[in-house]
Amino acid sequence: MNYNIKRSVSLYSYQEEYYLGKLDLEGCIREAAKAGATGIELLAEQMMPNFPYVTPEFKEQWFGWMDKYGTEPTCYDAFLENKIYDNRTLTLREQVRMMERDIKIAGELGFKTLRTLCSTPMDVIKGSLDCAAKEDVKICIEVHSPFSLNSGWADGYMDMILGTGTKHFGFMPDFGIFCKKIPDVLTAKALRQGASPECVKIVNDAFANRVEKGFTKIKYDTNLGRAHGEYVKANGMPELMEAIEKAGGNAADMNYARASFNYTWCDPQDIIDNIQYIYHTHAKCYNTNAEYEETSIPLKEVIAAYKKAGYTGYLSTEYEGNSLLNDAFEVDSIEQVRRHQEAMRRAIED
Amino acid sequence: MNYNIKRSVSLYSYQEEYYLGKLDLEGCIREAAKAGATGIELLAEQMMPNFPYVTPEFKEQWFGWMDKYGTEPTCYDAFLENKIYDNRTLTLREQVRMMERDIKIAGELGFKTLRTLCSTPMDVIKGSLDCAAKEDVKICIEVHSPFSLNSGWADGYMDMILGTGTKHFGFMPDFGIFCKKIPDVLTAKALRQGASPECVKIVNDAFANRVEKGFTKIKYDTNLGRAHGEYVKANGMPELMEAIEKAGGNAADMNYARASFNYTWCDPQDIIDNIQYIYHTHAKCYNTNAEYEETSIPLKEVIAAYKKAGYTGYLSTEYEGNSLLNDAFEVDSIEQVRRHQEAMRRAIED
Amino acid sequence: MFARNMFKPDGFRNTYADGQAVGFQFDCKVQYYRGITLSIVRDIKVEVDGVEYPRENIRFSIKGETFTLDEMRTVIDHELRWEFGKWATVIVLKEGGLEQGKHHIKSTQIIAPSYMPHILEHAGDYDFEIA
Amino acid sequence: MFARNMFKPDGFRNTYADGQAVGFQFDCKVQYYRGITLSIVRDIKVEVDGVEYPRENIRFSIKGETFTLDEMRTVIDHELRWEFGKWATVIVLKEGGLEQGKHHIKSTQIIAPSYMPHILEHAGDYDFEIA
Ligand SMILES: [Mn+2]
Ligand SMILES: [Mn+2]
Repeated sequence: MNYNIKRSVSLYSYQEEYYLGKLDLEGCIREAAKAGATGIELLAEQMMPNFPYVTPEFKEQWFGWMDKYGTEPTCYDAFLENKIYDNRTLTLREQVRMMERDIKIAGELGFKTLRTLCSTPMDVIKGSLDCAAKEDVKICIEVHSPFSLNSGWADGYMDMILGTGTKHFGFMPDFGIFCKKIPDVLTAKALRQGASPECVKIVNDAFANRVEKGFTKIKYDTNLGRAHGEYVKANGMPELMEAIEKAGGNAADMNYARASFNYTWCDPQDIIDNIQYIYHTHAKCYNTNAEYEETSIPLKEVIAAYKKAGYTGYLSTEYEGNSLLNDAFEVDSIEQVRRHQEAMRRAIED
Repeated sequence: MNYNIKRSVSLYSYQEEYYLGKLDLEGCIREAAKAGATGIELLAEQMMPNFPYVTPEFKEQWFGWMDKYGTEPTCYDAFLENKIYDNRTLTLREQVRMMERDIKIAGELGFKTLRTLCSTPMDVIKGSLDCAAKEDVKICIEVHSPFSLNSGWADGYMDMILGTGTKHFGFMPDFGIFCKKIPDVLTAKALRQGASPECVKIVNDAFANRVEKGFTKIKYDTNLGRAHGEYVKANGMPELMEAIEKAGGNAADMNYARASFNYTWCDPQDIIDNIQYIYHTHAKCYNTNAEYEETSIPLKEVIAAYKKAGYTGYLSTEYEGNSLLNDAFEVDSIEQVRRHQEAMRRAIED
Repeated sequence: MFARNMFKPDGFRNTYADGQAVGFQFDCKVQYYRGITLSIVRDIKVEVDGVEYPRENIRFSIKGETFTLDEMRTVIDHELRWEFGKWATVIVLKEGGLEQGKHHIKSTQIIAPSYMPHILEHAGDYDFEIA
Repeated sequence: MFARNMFKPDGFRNTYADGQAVGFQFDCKVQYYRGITLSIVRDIKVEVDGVEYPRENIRFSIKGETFTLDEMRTVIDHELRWEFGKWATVIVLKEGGLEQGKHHIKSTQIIAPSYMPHILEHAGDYDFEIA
């Protein structure tokens, strides 16, 4: 059976090759297209020359590349630099102006969605909705681990959507919320840095236990630090740290234990429940093996929920394994993206 | 005989009434026209709403007023806020961008000249010449007392004009360089503040002596503080301060003595010598009496030089007496401007 | 500059938050001959009945935004210029506010236009009453 | 982030002014996954052969402009972004520069993206030679 789920690549995936000068922007687009994607997601602050100005030359190049490689723009990843000065947070109107700047760039380059971070104040989102409507760009808050749908946190946004009736704000899950295992490349890195197999086992078992009994979800709180503190506590971080200490864990063990709380397992049913408000998806991946399996995220199970929900948006590969390898190895993002796109293709078309 | 010297009013002249809410921008333009001026000079940072943005509404109003009152824009007075942050001076490109911003506003509002301050770095002027040419706005450095034409300071700019061949940079004298006497309103204020008639006489005599034997001119030096320090020393400030001290002068006496160095007498021949590069003029005034005489500046003598030189630009009334009165009296800028315009008319048409 | 007219006669009052007087406030105009970018305000000093309040207690409020003097150092937003002849509000944090009755204020604006060799200090005095 | 590739191999040299070695310099890339506005750089630390240089001696040079770390706090100019994957030059003032021969550097970039709960610290090491 065929589903109208489309595949995109976030060029974030190629950051290692871009940083090293092995791929330029066109090269990234070309590789994404070669991997089978028809959508391109961009971090303008990462790869767009002259950011935040879209020069006529760049615009022409951009749409030229879209034509040449048979792709279309999907999501524009924004960063709201609202503490750009060290002595204050920008005022609401300064923040809204910055948000609108990004929405306009997104609109000008043909993006249909704009990723905003969970640190974006609600009033900034509300203040930008008119601009988003005018540019026909949907602002999507990234549901990034440890945040989740069907949570007190998500309710805060759902209230706003229902209260304003906006069609230009919604969610974009990041597959980091569907980790059934800690990425094996993270474990390998921890061991390289001196973590002990004993402590690693304690951390992995605790993670499996959280997956088994379900994570306690994060609350909506404008104080994100506080929300996060309560979240890790409720999910057993203090007990785990204590266990590591008892086992004589070193700094690498501690780091690994702490890092394990960056990964979450949510019920894919969350996607089905919220599908009406999901306009884009970061198909985060850390390591896809030669058998086309993402080693921490059960792609088939997650994508089955998207299929069941009738999702017609993009799943956008966001490869983030490079920083878990590049202390010791060469990174091959091109191959990782290729494998992940193939894995998604199989899961969608299966 | 008739001369093609035109009369303008800088709306700076009405600052007291504007500050107090007695005149709005249209009121200032109306009063200038009533005083007989056909040119309007503006400090956008003083009276233009939404500075530095020219809204379509404002632009329409602006040209509407010009039509209604039979006036045309003459000079845009710019301020280069190149130390807008307290931790650094703006970079050259930031400064050029700010200068170009002002040149574009000037161009959009129909001004033919732009006043820049003597603190503007030469490289910023040079970097803005293309923009000035494009907007057909002549950047004019204000020759403000104690600076003067035919001086080491002016030579610095003349070298640039000749070196670049630019037609979009020149000078605009401010009549504060043609003070034969210290403004009587300054003297009166000093006395109000407790200066003694004896010390006032010492200061006035010293000034008359400087006028008599001629001022030592200021040098070109990118360090303006140093140039100014050398200038006041060469013109006898240390000796004057010593004399005041000997005479038992108080703080008000000292202030009056120091302030006397803000006024200069230059030979009006300077205008004739440099007329090719003079595109606008601040007809500074402090007090014009009921007999239409500016009490410190010999208007007829100065304007005679402009006539002899064949000047075809504007003489723009810049009334600055308000701050010498408003500690104790109501200010009537409208009447002061009216008198000064009439005094200039007589001097021109005489 | 315009010391005789820098204060708004009916702008003096105590400042309330959640029904509590947390300070007092007044409206004033910039003591310069043009509007300014807030970042060039170096200091605003307030002395009432001979008592000078510390810099940390001063808040500056304009067009709906309120800043500490330290925060103002980087406020270059064109929408928040202190326009020539327009009122801005200075709030002074002081538990309980000022007592009812007559008071005398002296406030000094310290401003640094880029092209001035010296920083500008302009003070003004005023007698006011807290109702 | 990219510690193994943060230094430009042939960027190490002494810095000369008027024929005098006034310090040394190296080129490095931003240790983050996107380009940044200079104002969010909180610190750049440099340690050579175990000697750490004071913050006041550090200069950051990009696209023809050179700043102290304190000046950088307000540099939000879009033309001066430290773009992802592009070199910037760090200059360390040190009379006479470094001696000819082999040296070891450790440099730490301290950067504060607005949305991060913690300030980011990323260090990298490198062996280099002054010719
Ligand atoms: Mn993501
Ligand atoms: Mn003038």
